[in-house]
Formats: sequence, structure tokens, C-alpha cells
Amino acid sequence: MNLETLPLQVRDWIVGRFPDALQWLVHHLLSITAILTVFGLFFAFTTIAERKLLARLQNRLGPNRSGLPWFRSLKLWGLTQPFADAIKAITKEDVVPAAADKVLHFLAPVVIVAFSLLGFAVLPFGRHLIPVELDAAILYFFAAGTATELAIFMAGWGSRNKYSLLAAMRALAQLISYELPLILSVVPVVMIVGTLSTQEMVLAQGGWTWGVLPHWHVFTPWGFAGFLIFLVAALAESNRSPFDLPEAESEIIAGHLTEYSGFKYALFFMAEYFGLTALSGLGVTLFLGGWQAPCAFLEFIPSWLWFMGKLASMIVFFIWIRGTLLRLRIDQLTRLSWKFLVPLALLNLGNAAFWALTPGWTGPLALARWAVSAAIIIVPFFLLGRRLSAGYAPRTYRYAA
Amino acid sequence: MLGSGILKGLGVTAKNFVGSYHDPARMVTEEYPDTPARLPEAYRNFPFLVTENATDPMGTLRCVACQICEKECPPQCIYIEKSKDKKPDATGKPQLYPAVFAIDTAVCMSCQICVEVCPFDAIKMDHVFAVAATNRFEGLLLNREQLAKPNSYFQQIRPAEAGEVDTRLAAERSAAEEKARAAAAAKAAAPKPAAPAATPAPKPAEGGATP
Amino acid sequence: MSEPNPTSAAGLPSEALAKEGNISAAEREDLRRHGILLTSLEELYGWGRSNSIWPLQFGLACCAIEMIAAATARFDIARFGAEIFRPSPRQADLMIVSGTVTKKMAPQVVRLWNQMPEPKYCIAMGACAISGGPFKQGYNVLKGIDRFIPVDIYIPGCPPRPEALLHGLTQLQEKIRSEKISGPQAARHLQPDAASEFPVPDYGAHDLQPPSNPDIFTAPVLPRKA
Amino acid sequence: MESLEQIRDRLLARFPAAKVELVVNPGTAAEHALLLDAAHARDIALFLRDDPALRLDYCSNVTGVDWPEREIVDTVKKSVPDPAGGPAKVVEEKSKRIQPGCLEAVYHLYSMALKHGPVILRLRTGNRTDQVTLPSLTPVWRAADFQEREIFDLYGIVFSGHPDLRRILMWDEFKDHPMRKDYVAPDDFEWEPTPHGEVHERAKAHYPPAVQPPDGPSVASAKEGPAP
Amino acid sequence: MSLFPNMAVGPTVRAVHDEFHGDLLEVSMGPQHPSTHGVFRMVVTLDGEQIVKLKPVFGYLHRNHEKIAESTSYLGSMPYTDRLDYLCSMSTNWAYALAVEKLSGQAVPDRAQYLRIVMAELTRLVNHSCLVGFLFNDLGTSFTPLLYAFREREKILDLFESLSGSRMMCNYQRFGGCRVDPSPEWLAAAQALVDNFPRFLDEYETMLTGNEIMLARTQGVGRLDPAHAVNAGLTGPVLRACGVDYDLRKVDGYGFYPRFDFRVPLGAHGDTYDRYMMRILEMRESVKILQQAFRDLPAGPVMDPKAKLRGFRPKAGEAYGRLEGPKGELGFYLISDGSPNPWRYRVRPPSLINLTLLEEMCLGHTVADAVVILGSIDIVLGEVDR
Repeated sequence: MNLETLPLQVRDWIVGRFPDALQWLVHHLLSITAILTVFGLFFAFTTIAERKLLARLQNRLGPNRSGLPWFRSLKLWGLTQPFADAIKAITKEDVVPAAADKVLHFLAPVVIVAFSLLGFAVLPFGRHLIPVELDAAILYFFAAGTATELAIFMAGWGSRNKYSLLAAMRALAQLISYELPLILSVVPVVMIVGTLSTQEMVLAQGGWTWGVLPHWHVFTPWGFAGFLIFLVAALAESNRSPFDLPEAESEIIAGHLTEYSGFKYALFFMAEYFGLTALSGLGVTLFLGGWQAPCAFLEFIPSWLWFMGKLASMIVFFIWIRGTLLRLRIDQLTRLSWKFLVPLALLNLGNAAFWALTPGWTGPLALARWAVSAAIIIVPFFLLGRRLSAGYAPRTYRYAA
Repeated sequence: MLGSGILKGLGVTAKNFVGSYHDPARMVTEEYPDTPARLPEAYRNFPFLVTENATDPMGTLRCVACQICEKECPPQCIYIEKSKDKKPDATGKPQLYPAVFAIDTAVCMSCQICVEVCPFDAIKMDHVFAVAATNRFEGLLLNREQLAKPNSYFQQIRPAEAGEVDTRLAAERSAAEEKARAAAAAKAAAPKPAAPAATPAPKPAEGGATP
Repeated sequence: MSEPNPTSAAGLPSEALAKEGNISAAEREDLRRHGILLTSLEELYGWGRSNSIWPLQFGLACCAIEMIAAATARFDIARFGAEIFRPSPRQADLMIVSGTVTKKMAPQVVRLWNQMPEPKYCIAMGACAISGGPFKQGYNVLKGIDRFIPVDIYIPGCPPRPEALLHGLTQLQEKIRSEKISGPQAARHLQPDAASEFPVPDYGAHDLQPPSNPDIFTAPVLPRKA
Repeated sequence: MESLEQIRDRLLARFPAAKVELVVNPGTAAEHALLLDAAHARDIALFLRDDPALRLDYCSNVTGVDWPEREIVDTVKKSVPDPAGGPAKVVEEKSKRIQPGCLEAVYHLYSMALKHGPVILRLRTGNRTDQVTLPSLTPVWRAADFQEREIFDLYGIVFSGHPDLRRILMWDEFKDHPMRKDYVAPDDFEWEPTPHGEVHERAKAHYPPAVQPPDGPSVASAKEGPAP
Repeated sequence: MSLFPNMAVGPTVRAVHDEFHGDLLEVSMGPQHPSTHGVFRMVVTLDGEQIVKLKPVFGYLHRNHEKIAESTSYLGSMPYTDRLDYLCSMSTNWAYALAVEKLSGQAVPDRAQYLRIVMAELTRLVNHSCLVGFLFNDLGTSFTPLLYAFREREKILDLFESLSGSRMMCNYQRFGGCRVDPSPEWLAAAQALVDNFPRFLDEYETMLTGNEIMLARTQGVGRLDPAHAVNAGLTGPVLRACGVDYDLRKVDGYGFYPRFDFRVPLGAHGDTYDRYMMRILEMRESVKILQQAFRDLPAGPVMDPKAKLRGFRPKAGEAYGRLEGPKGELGFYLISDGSPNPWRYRVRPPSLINLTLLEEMCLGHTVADAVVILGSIDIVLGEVDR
């Protein structure tokens, strides 16, 4: 029994029970079911983790009493909370405003869930676990991901609500602003690895120096910069705090979700988390070594567990950010993108080019390679950062005589 | 450097996150239905009527239906009807008692003014707060029986205040007894045999409110 | 507490009671046969909903501060799964009327209630929301939100402690858990002819028009000395 | 700061046509006020704001007061010479008069620049029904903006020259001026379990006629058993 | 000659209405809106996201406090004042007691004067920390700063509750003193809390004051110039953020404030950040005042022996008593006709009057800024609408 290939063995066993002609279909259906189940559960536990972690950040306990039906004394630390929420959401009345564009109002949640799930198809979850081996996987991923913002626009426009409309406009501005740095932050990896296939990118990050220092992209200057830009852009793409402008609760009620109730609202909620998970998965794949173990002696742990672990830590980081930061304004959001992230990401392309051209700098020259590469990104970071925050500084105050 | 303020903020929340596991100052949740609420002695929610005796609450109400609280109650949530007859109070003096005493807790603003103006220490503020009801008309309009709570309960929820009230009342009672005895003595000394003095001890009166 | 008391249903919508006679013997038999499945479903349905009560983020006055306090670290309404205060009525399950409802505000409150999808519940928190409270003699104060919308739980107090709100919430959870899916005792939102939307009063020249909704509000008669 | 008399004299010297009276406050606080006539109120206010010795740049509080018509009994002591030639008797003669009602706007002014105050200004309307217009002082002190709107809403004083005179607290369709002393609130006294005084009087209208015992038990007492 | 120019009344609407800009969008924010701090309503006209017109609408919490008070005894109005500014009942109580004492000439013993300052400054801590929490909520945090602030608030409320019996509606001041005398244990607990409070403020400031997003969101947003602010009658931290030195604790010197050594922080820009920092700095000064009060608290009675609880009838006359509430000048104007009830009872609500310039502050900014500006003004609807 090999844990590493256990999911494959299970799949093959099930597929083998079917006639040959149907096997291809069953094979794909099983992949789809597996993704839906695993990430459905992952979504469920992300919500409860988010609520509990946020609670802990805020010095409180968070949901801990839901327990089980029939066994009320069992509280199970509130881990069943998402299922209670699901039952509630499914049985809740679905309200469609009389003035709404019925078709768009209905289509938006369907579209957003469908497209946010598409990205999972090309993520390598383990050494042997990748639903679809696509040569142009990265291109496919971004093409599918863009549609989610369009769905937000559909929701905002179709609801015929002024707050939703504001949210729709914000979502579009955000889409236009952050799609570029997101893709630009990924291009260096493509340049270095020389492929658009996600599995090969993970394989390229294999190996360790002295068995403990992994060769992940994030541990290179260009990779670190790219990862940070990717993180910021991913936060913005998935409408998470501090970029949750389309759903800015304190400003425009619930933004594009204002007119959604019951299951449709749950679908949006789900899609937001699917999108976040998919983007985190891409980040893990591109920068954090995908399913690779961090040290050689930890390789006995199955690769798909490593992937899920890294994914979970990314999500925890996002939750931590959400618990701390405040929201940007729409003009600041776009300014951050166009005046800071995009130039930095462009410079990072050059940085990656430099890195790609100097693989031969070894020995003492390796240090120089690191220094130059780091300087290419840190100096502009300071300069652009100073430009961006010009005029904003903590102040000192006088007192009345 | 751009981002340093953000990193500091992340540091503070991380400190709180970690602290929530070991530092009681950073995990302040009190799990209410499982652990009872922390109530200070002074806590006030709704008024109740003090009775001397738990076995005969209606017969030993301290309230003499003077209607001061009814008049002073800012939101006017107290309704009193005086009794027609009198019965002896704790000091033995015949007093009126409330035939109807109703407090609409749906209106009460828990201001404690009724307690402050009561010259008889008959109305006090209760600690009970879990009084959610499904019917506001009958569930929240408290009548005399629901309001009456024995002095022992008062001593239990507000030991300091109850102790003070008890000493004061005891002093008043002994003064009254003293006076009654003196009067009895004076009458005994007088040539004509006096009528029996007022009953000195607080008797659980038989002629209660519910005949 | 959780089961609506039939004898005390004066003035409150008591559809359950009203429909007692409308069920035929065949239906009764059918119900009995489906009993086990039904109770399982009921349990699951009630469990899910009672542990996921999302209140409307909607504060009126002083009690709203205590409502916020109930959501803060010390009291932590999140333990009941109810910390997700939704600002949009479309996603809310519970309306906590927390504070004085003025006549100027009443139409908006009713509108919010109408915008909430079923199943929805209402807690009248504090004296003002129940009866107008200390401000009931004011010319602009509505004497109780139950003049316009049905209230499930009344929490007296001025303001009620956050613990009292939590207590009210557990009462509501009990109520939701004990709700039946079908039959004459079915929950309000499952009865086909039970009202879900209520008429919004208009601003009149001297008062709201109408001053109360006679379908759901009739004060019991309380004779006093004239 | 100058005394109120000095201010009044200076105002009268500056605005000879104006009528400025001193309203004495008999209470302990002894915060006296200046009663201005409507025609010159705004000029005087501007003067008070900009005068270098006063610089009352801050209008703290603006409020309305309702003074309904009231009957005043004047008691005049008269010494009546005794026709019999004895010592003159002192006889109290009572005469009733009706003091006409009015609405009043009161402004409390302070100076933030010189840190003194208050100077209290009062403006009175002609009556409570048709002559209810006063000049708005909002152009002088923006602080009066919402407060004058509130007076308009609750008392019904119309401030001419106010930039945006609408109801502020009640809805626009509302017709009454509820802070007036003679305002009667609409009847919603269906459920008054603990009524007193005026509330009791109004609640009676909702008591059932049939079960109105002369002195009978109430519901609360009925539950407790019949009162003795 | 004029100190300030004769201010143009009414906002200037800069609506650009042409083909390029398209239609204006009118959005009604409130009365149910997460960031209007209750049932306040703003009718906002937007050009894109930019505000070209903003009309505040009040009255959704107009619960006729003044009318009710005119038919209630002087004492009976005291618990109602708790419910005016329900975040700071102690200072509202004091303001009312101050006005009635001025009206009736009632003296207050020394210990009560000190206790009043203790309560008022604790209330200032409660109010400002809550305000800052709410402000950050408006700025889009996920409740974290608010919950930290409420964590500290609960500690102060516990003190209030163990003293007065209620967390929020203290009903503590009386005409001629205070209702209960705190025990030595209470004072020790309060002292310990006050000594620890700066640590909370430091942590809070580390978390938020230097945050780049916070700086960008608040600096330069909602500017006010001092001339406008004075003319519009703004008071409290909002006024002092513009640089106008006007603190009634110094100007009027009511209570025993002249005996205390504290400073009044002043802003320079009059923007949202200054208003936020005024609160933080004032909390630090309040801590100083409290420490002095605990040090100097004299022994003695807390009620004037001549004070009457029932049958209180001040003689005919009027008085305007005001104090520096956490939100600004809180005044009570009372006219007595010699009867047990006031003839006229008027509250000068700082929250309402501080909103006078809301539109001017918001014009040209976005919806996101409008909620922040509103949050930085610090309103409580119970006081705005009364």
C-alpha cells in the first residue's frame, strides 16, 4: 500500500469495474468528483477555519457549539458549523427582485462557480495527481479565472440595485488593474522554467541544497519579488481584504451580493473561496515548490499532503491579512497596481532574464548574482514605495498653551 | 519603508492570536450558558418586592402601597391598587398593602429610582436577566405573586445591602417594641386597664391578600 | 417557552392554532406513515437552521450597542454560529430589533422585514422594541414593533445585558429546533397561507397610516378601574 | 466681557431704530438675556459676531420655547380710605388679564476667540398662530442651521432667510408641531397595563364598556384572586 | 473688521453633468446601513463614485426625549439622559446634573466633584476607544480593532456596573452629588485599569497608526478649516483637530478641572487622521487626569446633605449648563416655572451640530470616504435625534 499513489489506485480500481468503452468517461468523472468532494470539503473547513482563526485573532473563541443533530451534548468544537450553514442556505427562500434582470441574476452565480472551479483542472496536486496535463496550463488558468470578475459584473448589473451597480463598476476596475500584475508576476517563472505546463514547473523546483534548502522559486530574489506581487494581485483578484471593494460591507452594504439570498448567495461565497483556493494553489505550484517536500528527509510524506499543507498555510496567511488590514479606496487600489505593482513586475521580468542568463555564475560569483538580482528589485521597491506613499506619514501634534 | 506599518499590524494580531492560547488577558470569552454570567452585587435589572417570609409571601410584603414609586417611576411602569383593609406590618403597625401591584417589565428602564425613593425598603432590584418571553402581554406584565421574593433571596443576591437594611429594620423594630412596651407600661400604670398593645412581633398574618 | 402557548396566543399570529381543524384523516394517516423520515428531516432541518442564525446588521439605539457587545470578545455570539451580521436583509435569518422604533423608522423596519427571505425570525430586544419602553409616551415612538411585524422572542431590559440576548438567542434556537415541517403545527414559513410580507405603513399627517396592522396586533383587553 | 447692560446700550447707540430689551432671569443662574426685535435681529447678530470687543463667533445653542396664552392674576394692594374715618384699609384687588402667547427662539452665544460668554439673545413671534416668522440667524452662524430647522419642525417658527427650511426630525407629511404645549399625540393607548394620570384618562377610551365595573378587579388582580 | 468672512450658507454643488460624465446616481445610504452608526441617513448624489451632493436626513431615532422630560420630574429625567448618548451616560448625567445645579444653586461636595471627573474621564476612554474601533470598521477592517477596543471597554463597563448597577445606563449623578460612594476596592481596581490603559493604547497605535493603508485612507480626507468649523458651531475633538483651542474643561473650568494638570492636543490639518489622533491623544491625557484624581481623591460625603431626592422644585428661572463631553459641548438648557417639571428642557447635542458641515467635508470625496468622515465625526444617534 503506497500512500503516494493511493488515490490513483483507488481510481484505477473503480475504473476497472466498468466496461472498456466507458472507462475514459468514468476516469474523468472520477477526477471531477474527487475535485468537487475534496475542495468542497476544503471550502467547508476553510470557512470554519476562517471564523475560528479570526476569532482567535480577536481574543474570542469562535463557533464551537454546533455539534450534531440528535446528539446535542456533543459539541465537536463547532466543526460541523459549515454543514449547518449549508442546510440553512439550501433551504432558504430564493428572492429575485422584481426589477432585476432575471437571466443575469440567475446566471451570475452559476457562471462564477463554474469558472472558479475550472482552474483546479490544471493544478498538480501531487506527484502523480494532476487532472489534466495541459501544455498551456497557465494560459488556461488565467483565461478561466478572468471570467469570475465578469460574473461579479453580471451580478452587480443584473441585480438592478444601486449598491450592486457600484460594486460592479469597482469589480471591473479591479479586474482591469490586477489582471496585469498577476500575469506579469507569473511570467518570470515561465521564462526561467521555459514551459507553460504546471507539472513541469513543479518538477523544475525539485531538489535540495545539502538536503535541506529546497530549490523553490520563492527562495530566489526574482521569485520572492514575484511571489509577493502574486500574493497582492491574488488577494485583489479574489476580492479578499484589503481589496474586498466589490463587497465592501461598510460602504456599499454587500456590493454585488446585496440582492442575493439563500443558495445563490452560498454559491457566490463558495466561488470566492474556490477562486482563492485555486489562486493559492497556483501560487504554491509556481513559487512554493508545488507538491515538493521542503527537506529531503521529509519526502516520505505523500506529495499531495504537502500540496494541501502549503495550500492551507497560504489560506491561513490570507485570513491573517483579513484580520488585520483595512480596505483600500478604489483610486488607491488602481494606483497601487499601475504605479507600483506593474512597474515592479516589469522590472522583475528583467530580473528573471538576468537570472536566466547567468546560470554559470557559481562559487563566489553566485553571491554577486544574488546581490545584483536583489538590487534590481529592492532599489525600485524603495523608490516606487516612496513615490507611492509621498505625503502620507505619521504626524506629531502640538498642545494648547 | 512601504509595508513596515502593515507588518507591525500583522505582528500585533499574531501576538493576540498566540496569546489567545495561553494568556487569559487575550482570551476573554466567557461561555455564557455554560458558565453563569458574572454579576456584581450592585447589578440591577427589574424590581422585585421583598417579603419577610417565604412561606407566606403575600401576607408579609413589606410594601404598604404608599404609591411613591408609582409616582416617581419615570416610565410609569408600576401600577398599584391599595387594599381596603389594613394588616400589621413587621413592626406591628397596621398598614395598607397592595391589592394589585403590577410592573410592566416591557417598559421598565431599570433605573432604580423606585428603590431609591421607597421609604420602606420594600422594593429592590433583582439580578435575574434571562427573562425572554414569547408573549409580551402576559409574559412580561408581572403581578404581585411574580414580583414577591423573600428577604433571604435579597440577602443572597445583595449581601451587603441586605445586611444594612436588616440591621436598620431590626433597630426600628426594637425601637417600636420598646415604644410599645413603654406605652403598655404607661397604660398598665394608668388606673384604667389598657387595651392590648399592638402586636410586637411580625406575625405571618393570616388575613393575607388572598382570602 | 419555545412551544407557542396556545392559551397565551392573544394578539400574536397563531396560524398553528387556527389550522388545527383543517387537516383530514387521510392526511393524518399519511403523516404517521412518514413519521420517521419526517422527524429525521425535521431534526436535521432544525439543527442546521438553529446553528446558523445570521442576524441582520441593523441597530436602532442603545440596545444595538449591547448587541454589538454580544458579538465582541467577552460574550462572543459567534459560539452559536451567529456572528455573521449580514448588512443586506437578503442574507439574514434574524432581525434583532434593537432599540426604539420611531414612527419615522417603522416603515423602513417593516420594509427590511419584507425583504428578508423566509424562514425569518424576529427578536424584539429591549423595552423600546417591545412596547416603546420608557419612550412610549413620545409622539414619534412606536409602541412595540409587534404592531407591524410578528415577533418570536421578546427580551425585556433596558438595555438587556448581552447575556440576556444570548439567552434569547438560545430560546430562539430551541424554538427553531422544535418547529415541525408539516402538519398543523408546522413552522410559520411552511404554511402556504401564512403571510410573509406585511403592509408597510405610510407617513400620515398626524400618525402612521395605519397606526398598527390589525391582522397581527390586537391588544388583549385589560379592564381597569375607570 | 462687558455687562449685558453695556452691550444693550452699545447696541442701541449703534442701531437707534432697534428695540433691545433686557430680559431678567430671576433664577439662581442669573443668565439674563437680550430681547431683540425681529427687524434688526440679523444686523445686531452680525454686529455681535464681528465686534472686536465681543467677537461672539460661536453660537452654541439655539432653541425654541413655547409660551401659550396664559391667564395671569394680578394682585394689586390698594389702601382704601375708611369712610368711617379710621385708618386706611389695605384691600387686595385681583384683576385677571390674558398674557398673549408667543413662540420664542433663544440663542446662546459664546466667543471662541476671546473665550467668554454667554450672551443670550431672544426673539419672539407676534403670536402662536399666524405671526410666527422670525429672521433666521443661520447666515450669521452656520451653527444655527439644523437647530433652526428643528425649531421650525417642532415649534412651527418660520425662519425667513434660512437656506433650507424643511422638517428635520419628523417626516415631511407631518402637520403638527409636537413640542408645543397644546399638542395632542395620536391615540395609540390600546395596551396600557400600568396607566397613570393623563395616560390613564386616554387609555380609558379603550377599556371595554361592558366590563367596566365601578371599582372592580382588574385582570392582574383577577389572576390573584378577588381583591378583598 | 470681520474675524471670519460671512460664510456662504449652503453647499456648493459641483455636479458635472455632460456626456462624458453621464448620469448622476442618487443613493440613499441608511437608515439601515452598516456604517451610519445607527439610523442616520445620507442621501448621496454620485458622479461615478464621487460625491457631488450629500443631504443628511435625521429623525429616525427622534424619541421625544425633550417632550417627555417636560412632563417628568427633574429626577425622572436623569435616567433618560443615560439614553441620550448611550455610549457615555456618565458624562451626560453630569451635564444634566450640572445644569440643574446651576438652576437651583445646589452645592456639590468635594469628593463628588472628584468622582464626577473620574467617571467623566473613564467615559471619555470608553467613548474614544469605541469610536476609534468603529472608525476602523468603517475603514474596512474585519472588526479586529473594534473588538480590541471593546475588550478594554468591557473592563471599564465592569467598573461602572459594579458601582452603579448597570453597564451602560449608569444613572449615577444626582443633583448635589453622586448616588453611591465607591469602595476602596473599586478605586484600586479602577486605578489598576487606568495604569494598564496606556499599554493597550500603545498596542493599538502599533497596530494601526503607522499603517500605510490607514494613512492613505485618512490623511487629507474630509478637511475642515478652522473658520468654517467655528462658525458652524463644531466642538470637541472635531473642532480641535482643526487647530482651534477650545476645550470647556479649560475654558469654563467647570467641576474641579482647574485643579488638574492636563494638556489639550490640537491638530493642524483638520482631516480624518487628525480627528483620529485627537482621540488617541485625549485618551492619553485622560489617563493622566484619572491618575491625578485617584491620587487626590478627598474623603467625605458624596451627596450634599441639603440635596433633595423627591419633591425637587427649583425656583422659576433658567440656566444653560454645558460641559466638554467626549463628543463636544454637551449642554442642557432648562427653564423652570417653579413646578416639579421643567417648563423647557433642551439638550444641545454635539453630535447633531458637528454634522453641520458633513456635506462640505464629503464633497469631492468618494462613498468610501464619506463613511469614514462620518465615522470620524463621532455621532451617536440617540443624541443626534434625541
